[in-house]
Amino acid sequence: LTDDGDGGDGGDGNGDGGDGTAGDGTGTGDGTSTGDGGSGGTTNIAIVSSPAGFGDRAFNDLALEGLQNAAEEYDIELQQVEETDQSQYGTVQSRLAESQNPDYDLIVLVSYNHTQALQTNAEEYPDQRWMLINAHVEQPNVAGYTWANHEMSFQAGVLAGTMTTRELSHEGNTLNPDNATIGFVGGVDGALINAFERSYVAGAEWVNEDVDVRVGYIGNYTDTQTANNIASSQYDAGADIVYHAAAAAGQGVFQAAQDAQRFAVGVDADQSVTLPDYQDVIMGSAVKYINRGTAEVAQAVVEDNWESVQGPNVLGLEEDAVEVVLGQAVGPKLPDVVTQNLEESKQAIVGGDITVPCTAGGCQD
Amino acid sequence: MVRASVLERFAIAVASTLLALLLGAVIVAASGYDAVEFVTALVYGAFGTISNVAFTLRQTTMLLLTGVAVAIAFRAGVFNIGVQGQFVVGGFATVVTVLFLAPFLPTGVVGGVLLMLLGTAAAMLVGGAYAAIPGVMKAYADANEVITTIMLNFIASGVVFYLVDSHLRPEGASAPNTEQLPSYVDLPGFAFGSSSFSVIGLGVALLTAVVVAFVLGRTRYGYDLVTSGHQAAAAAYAGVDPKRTVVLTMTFSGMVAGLAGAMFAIMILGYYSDPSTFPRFGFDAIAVSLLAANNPLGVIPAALLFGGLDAGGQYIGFTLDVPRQLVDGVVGLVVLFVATPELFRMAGRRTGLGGDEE
Amino acid sequence: MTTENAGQFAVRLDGITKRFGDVVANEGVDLAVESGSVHALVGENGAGKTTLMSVLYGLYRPDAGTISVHGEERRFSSPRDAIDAGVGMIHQHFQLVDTMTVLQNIVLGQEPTSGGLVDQASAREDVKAICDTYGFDVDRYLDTRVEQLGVGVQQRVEIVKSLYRGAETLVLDEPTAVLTPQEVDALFDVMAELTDRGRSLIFITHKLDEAMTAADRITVLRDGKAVGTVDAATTSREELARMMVGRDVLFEVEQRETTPGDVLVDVDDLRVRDDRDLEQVGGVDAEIREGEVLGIAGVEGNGQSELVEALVGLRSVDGGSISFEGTDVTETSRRRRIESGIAYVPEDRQEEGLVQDYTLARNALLGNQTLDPFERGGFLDWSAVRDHADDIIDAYDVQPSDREAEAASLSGGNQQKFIVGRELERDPAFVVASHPTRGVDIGSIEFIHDRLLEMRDRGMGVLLVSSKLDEVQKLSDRIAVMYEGQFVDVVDPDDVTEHDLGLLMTGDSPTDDRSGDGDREVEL
Amino acid sequence: MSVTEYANPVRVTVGVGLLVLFVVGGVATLLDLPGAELLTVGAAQRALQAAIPIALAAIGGLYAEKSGVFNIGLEGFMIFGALAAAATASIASGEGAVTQAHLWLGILVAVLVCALLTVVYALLTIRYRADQIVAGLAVWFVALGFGPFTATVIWGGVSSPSLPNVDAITVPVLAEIPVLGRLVFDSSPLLWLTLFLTAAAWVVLYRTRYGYWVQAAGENPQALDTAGVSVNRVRYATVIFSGAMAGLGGAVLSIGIGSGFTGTGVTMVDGRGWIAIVAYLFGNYNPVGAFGAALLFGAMEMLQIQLQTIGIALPGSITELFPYVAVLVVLAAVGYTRMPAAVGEPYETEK
Ligand SMILES: Nc1ncnc2c1ncn2[C@@H]1O[C@H](COP(=O)(O)OP(=O)(O)OP(=O)(O)O)[C@@H](O)[C@H]1O
Ligand SMILES: Nc1ncnc2c1ncn2[C@@H]1O[C@H](COP(=O)(O)OP(=O)(O)OP(=O)(O)O)[C@@H](O)[C@H]1O
Ligand SMILES: [Mg+2]
Ligand SMILES: [Mg+2]
Repeated sequence: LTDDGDGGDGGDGNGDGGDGTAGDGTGTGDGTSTGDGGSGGTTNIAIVSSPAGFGDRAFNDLALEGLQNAAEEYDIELQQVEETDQSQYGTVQSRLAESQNPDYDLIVLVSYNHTQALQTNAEEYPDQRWMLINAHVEQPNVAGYTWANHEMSFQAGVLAGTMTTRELSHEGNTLNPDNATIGFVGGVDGALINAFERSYVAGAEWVNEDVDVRVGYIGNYTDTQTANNIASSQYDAGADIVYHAAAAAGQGVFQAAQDAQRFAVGVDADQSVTLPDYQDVIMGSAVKYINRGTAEVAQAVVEDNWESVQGPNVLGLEEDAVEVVLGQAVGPKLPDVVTQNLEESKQAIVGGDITVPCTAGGCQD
Repeated sequence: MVRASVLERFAIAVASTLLALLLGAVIVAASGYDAVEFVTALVYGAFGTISNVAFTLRQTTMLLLTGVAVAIAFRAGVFNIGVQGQFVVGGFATVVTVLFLAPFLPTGVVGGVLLMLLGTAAAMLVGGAYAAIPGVMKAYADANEVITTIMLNFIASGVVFYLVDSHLRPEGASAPNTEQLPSYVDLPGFAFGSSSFSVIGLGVALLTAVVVAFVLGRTRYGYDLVTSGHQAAAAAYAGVDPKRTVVLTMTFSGMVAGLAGAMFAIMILGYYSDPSTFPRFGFDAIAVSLLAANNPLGVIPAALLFGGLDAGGQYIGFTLDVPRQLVDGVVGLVVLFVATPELFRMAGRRTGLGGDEE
Repeated sequence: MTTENAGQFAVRLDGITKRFGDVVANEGVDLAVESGSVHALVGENGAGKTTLMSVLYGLYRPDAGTISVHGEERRFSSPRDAIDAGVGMIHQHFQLVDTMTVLQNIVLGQEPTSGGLVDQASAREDVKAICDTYGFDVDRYLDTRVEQLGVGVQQRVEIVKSLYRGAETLVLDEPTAVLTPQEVDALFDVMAELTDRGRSLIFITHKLDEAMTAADRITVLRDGKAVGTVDAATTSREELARMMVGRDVLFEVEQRETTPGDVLVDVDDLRVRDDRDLEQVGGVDAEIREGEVLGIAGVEGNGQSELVEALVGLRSVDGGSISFEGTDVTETSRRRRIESGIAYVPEDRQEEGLVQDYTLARNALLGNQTLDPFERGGFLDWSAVRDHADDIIDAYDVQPSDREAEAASLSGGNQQKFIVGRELERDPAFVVASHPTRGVDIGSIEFIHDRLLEMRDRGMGVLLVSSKLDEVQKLSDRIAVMYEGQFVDVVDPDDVTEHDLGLLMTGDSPTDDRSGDGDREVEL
Repeated sequence: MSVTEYANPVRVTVGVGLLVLFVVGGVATLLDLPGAELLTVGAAQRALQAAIPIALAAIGGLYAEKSGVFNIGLEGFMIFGALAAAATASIASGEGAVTQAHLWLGILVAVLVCALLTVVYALLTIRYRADQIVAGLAVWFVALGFGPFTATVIWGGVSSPSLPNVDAITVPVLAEIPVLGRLVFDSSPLLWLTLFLTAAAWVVLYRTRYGYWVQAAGENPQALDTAGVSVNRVRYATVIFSGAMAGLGGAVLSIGIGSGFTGTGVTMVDGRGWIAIVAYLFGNYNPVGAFGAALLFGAMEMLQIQLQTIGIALPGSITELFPYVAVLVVLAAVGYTRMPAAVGEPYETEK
């Protein structure tokens, strides 16, 4: 306890000077802030977006959704901060941490882009609690949450690898059983998405060693048109299933699937639900429950149970935090072998019999 | 005459900002938000607290440097739309230099200062060289610099991202970020407790503006450059080699843009990352420079104005639930009105509030 | 005027006043142009001629006064109104779109159309008909882009353009400034043809001889006021000049005999290309000695500009060499050439000689920015520059509204005097003067001529390029005639007539032997 | 300035065509690629499709610049167009499904909205003599802000829900023609519209009086003025046209061939407005040339995608730069495009 107090004072020394002059009786608030949640008052949570911004139909929206769900259950006041400029993260973080009106009980930072800035700020503001999505900073006041993108992508590969040599027909969309060609469309060609790609390839190869995977990157997460073009090119080249890891731009892939009358695999959320217009081509989605993660941390703060979430949390197949779900419309038509393969590979991964390439954070080379 | 026009520019800047804010407030109100709160938050966010001021000044520093870079080129009649790209490669050069040389130099203040100087020099070198490309292309291949510099912006961003992500990303990290610069490679905050603003940075920017103003006004090189911008044929008549001047101008402009990159890397970011997530200083700088009539000293107040808008805009983003894009739009309006001094001159004349008869 | 004979005037201006801010460009000007006549308008630079005609053409609205056409009062709010009333104008600077063809230019604004498209065939027919009627050769160039034509043709295009628009009254603003004597004669024929067919002309000129030759009546403007109208047949040069300037003017320049010294500039087989990469100077040899003026006569566009630019270092050469004071300077930069004593009074004072929105002081530095005492170690000494500007203003009788005035606010003559002053004050060894008095009024012409001769007498070499043959003849010690990029002849100014020069300039040899003396060698 | 100043449109187009062939051929040979896999009919079709929005905006932009106003705000107007089209289609359909009629209505409204917005821009640049470069950049900033903002007001997020796009039209017999059939006769009507507009723009510019006036307004406004045609009226018309065309390009992007409006980051327009400017400069202000240049970009983009699909070992972040590098290479090689002499200069008759 003494330890904690010292750290707090030291850290607050600079910040408090300013706060004191700003006034409005924050003296008491400061002292009790960390215990606020427990004492039954309103819990204030801020969420800062990744450079993709909210509305990405991917992890920004999912993370937000989790907090909104929590807010329905608990007395939570939510502040949404959209910041698409990475160089501002340091400032945004410290401005939020210093804020007294309201005094935030938790600041959720979406995506690894916040990591570097948080390394400084977690130390600078030891009384502030942080949740970092997709990375971690080793500090007592940080909860790092990473989802096993590689594991779910492996499963997506299993799905595609299983189906590419099988027959399927749904509302005029078909598969070509004569070749084993599938596709992958990524957002930015970097470590993070490379993990999706390689695990997907590994998953498909686990089913069928001869599978041919066509790969393309858009260069960003917004250009649906390019996503469409890449996917179309892959369908042209014989791919009959394309998996995307391109956030909002991924829609273009589904559109291309409809034009080519082939199939696609969605990402992050069950996209056959979130994008019902494309139900007819979405064979399945690699889903990660970011919303559950943010809700869990929000709950822990409300219930003053920080220890349960503090530290690095890698959530994978084992924790049922990621999985492949089959499409609403197409799923029922898939043969049982799909579910069998998915289950078998899941057990093998959890049991350590399969080593999925890369890590939750990305590929390290 | 000169004083009148300085006053006039100032009045126009104020008027266009006010008009844009007014329009913005109307849009805010029309979209069902509280307009008064919006404006109050904007001002408070810019100047309300010490740390808000620090943030304003930090943005000012960057806009001042990039604005001066733009001003140099525009004064010579060269449209350097590529300050953003030059700034990006400049900052990259700083980080690479510092990371590469740090193991060979002492740690602590001495090493820090040395590394910062070397890193800054590298930034200016690389920024200048990168800007020289469109300069050479304009001079020797008649390639329109507006196009080439825009293309080079895209290319700078793509290549730097590639290099950072595939060659400079530390073991075990997944973010496309380089390693953090050593902690002693940083500018001290002094009066401002901010970790990303330093009075020294602002000082460097101010000094740059003064030096550039001096070069343009008091040296032969500046006379040649400005004359080229006013009237290319007359400059050639006076013995100015137009091709060399284009290349030199772009290089000079790019060096200042590179310096901005160095400040960004050292003072603000402390590492390097995907440039597409960086602020658009290089574009905002065009408006800043224009507002200042491309006068390096005029860039100082212009940068302060835009710095304040930036800081206020960010503050609004996390205090009100007004979408952040609205603030960006309002800043765009300021730029639009700044580009249109004639609107205010006419209004001034009509209302009898002055404005010269031309 | 009674209403009965009002119709005899094609155009009448009554009490026209036009102000630009504080400047009164026209003040109560009356002008009556009889139908079927040529009416000349003369006056010094800035007298208000162009402004008056712009009012007539609907470009400017007068602050006071009325315009009537064939006795009917008209109000023009745009050139369109003037065109509709049958008034056409050919500007000092041609109003042609360089990148469009001659035909497109002629019909611009009044294109015949069929089915929404421009009816090229009928346009062509109409234009051909006009050319046939007046004997123009313009129809040969209908599909040529204007930028590829010489000034003479461009001018005829302008005239055809006006006629195409049904101009009854045609204003010609200084049409002869850029023409050869032959072209001038041709223009006068055209003008006569036009008046014979009932058109009326207003003809602006600085050249009194031309006014007396071509016009029926002459109106003189001074300081924006009409000082009088005289009959061309009964007036004299002296009378006109006095009306224009308000004092007596000397027409003769004293030509002192001088003995040229050593060779100063030696040009050997020089070849130069223009911006379009066409060879404009095709092997020129020349020598210019100290204390000598070499005049170059020629129709514009025969390579004079390129030759001059190559000499002063503004254009790289394609072959041959230039040496100055015994040193090869072919590859030397413009700046080095300035420093080594080559001065240049450029053809285009607006674009090259002055930075229009710089003050005179800043303009005084133009070309001097590497010279002591204005520059030391890269730094400029503005007080030295300002002093220098003051010296030029005083010594060369430049009359700016104030010393901080921008160059653009000076009249053409004053701009020219400032440039001449700046170039000569550098005390060069060699001066290249290109059309040094173009568009300059008589008073200033005298002054500039005197300065150039004074310099020659002090041992400087001068290369003079001018489209005014009288000027070339008066100032030169020798005249080289340039045609299609070469010196076709070098003649003695005292032994040659304007007529013969004109023939040489168009590539013909004078048939009679008055050009004499077997002075035929092209080598200098 | 050199001989290249006179490089005519034909030369530029031929040069560009040769360059594309050269690059494609070169890359294919170097990497020993099967040409058949690289150059598929599908890729050609997509290249054509990718060219549509760029070509539309480019044709508008070139009219404005031909008449003397550099509309550097094309990118911004495209964003507004993309948004307006998606918003109209989605609002018009109410709760029900978005039909083809809604889409066409959306496209029409986008054109009108952008034309209206450009009226303001034209007033500022022509009447109030705003600096054209800065005003154009400002339009971009404003669009980047208010575009996604309006989306938030309408849909509660910066992007629209997914929307259908305009159906392709198959011409019965002609569509059977081997390659051409699939490229042209089994394609989006928007491609035909673009081809038609390209041809029409060419005819108007070079064969009608309005075209002459546009050229004169940019080259020698005074000549036009003294010919009795109002320079500024011509310029208002072309600038408003450029906004309308950029709006059309944006609309095509969002609901013509795309799947709704995406407002994250630099939005779905993603630099195409800038490329449009480059395209018409490449095309030397000739509408047909501009279309050709737009096609070049489409082709370069498809080329890099095809290379990825075939699996050549270049990082995606580098191959994506192909179109930009191509611009630089072609500019350096073919070089000069001659700007109309009076671009950027406001014109006034009488003070
Ligand atoms: N657009 C203008 N704005 C302001 N003042 C002008 C303008 N045009 C002409 N002036 C003024 O009006 C006076 C008359 O000019 P104008 O052009 O009519 O002279 P000019 O007789 O045609 O001279 P020149 O022989 O040099 O062509 C000038 O002295 C000038 O000061
Ligand atoms: N906008 C202007 N403001 C002030 N004075 C002007 C303006 N435009 C022209 N003038 C003045 O009008 C006068 C005539 O100008 P103009 O361009 O017709 O002829 P110039 O320069 O005297 O001779 P030339 O055209 O024959 O070379 C000059 O004194 C010029 O400075
Ligand atoms: Mg298959
Ligand atoms: Mg005149």
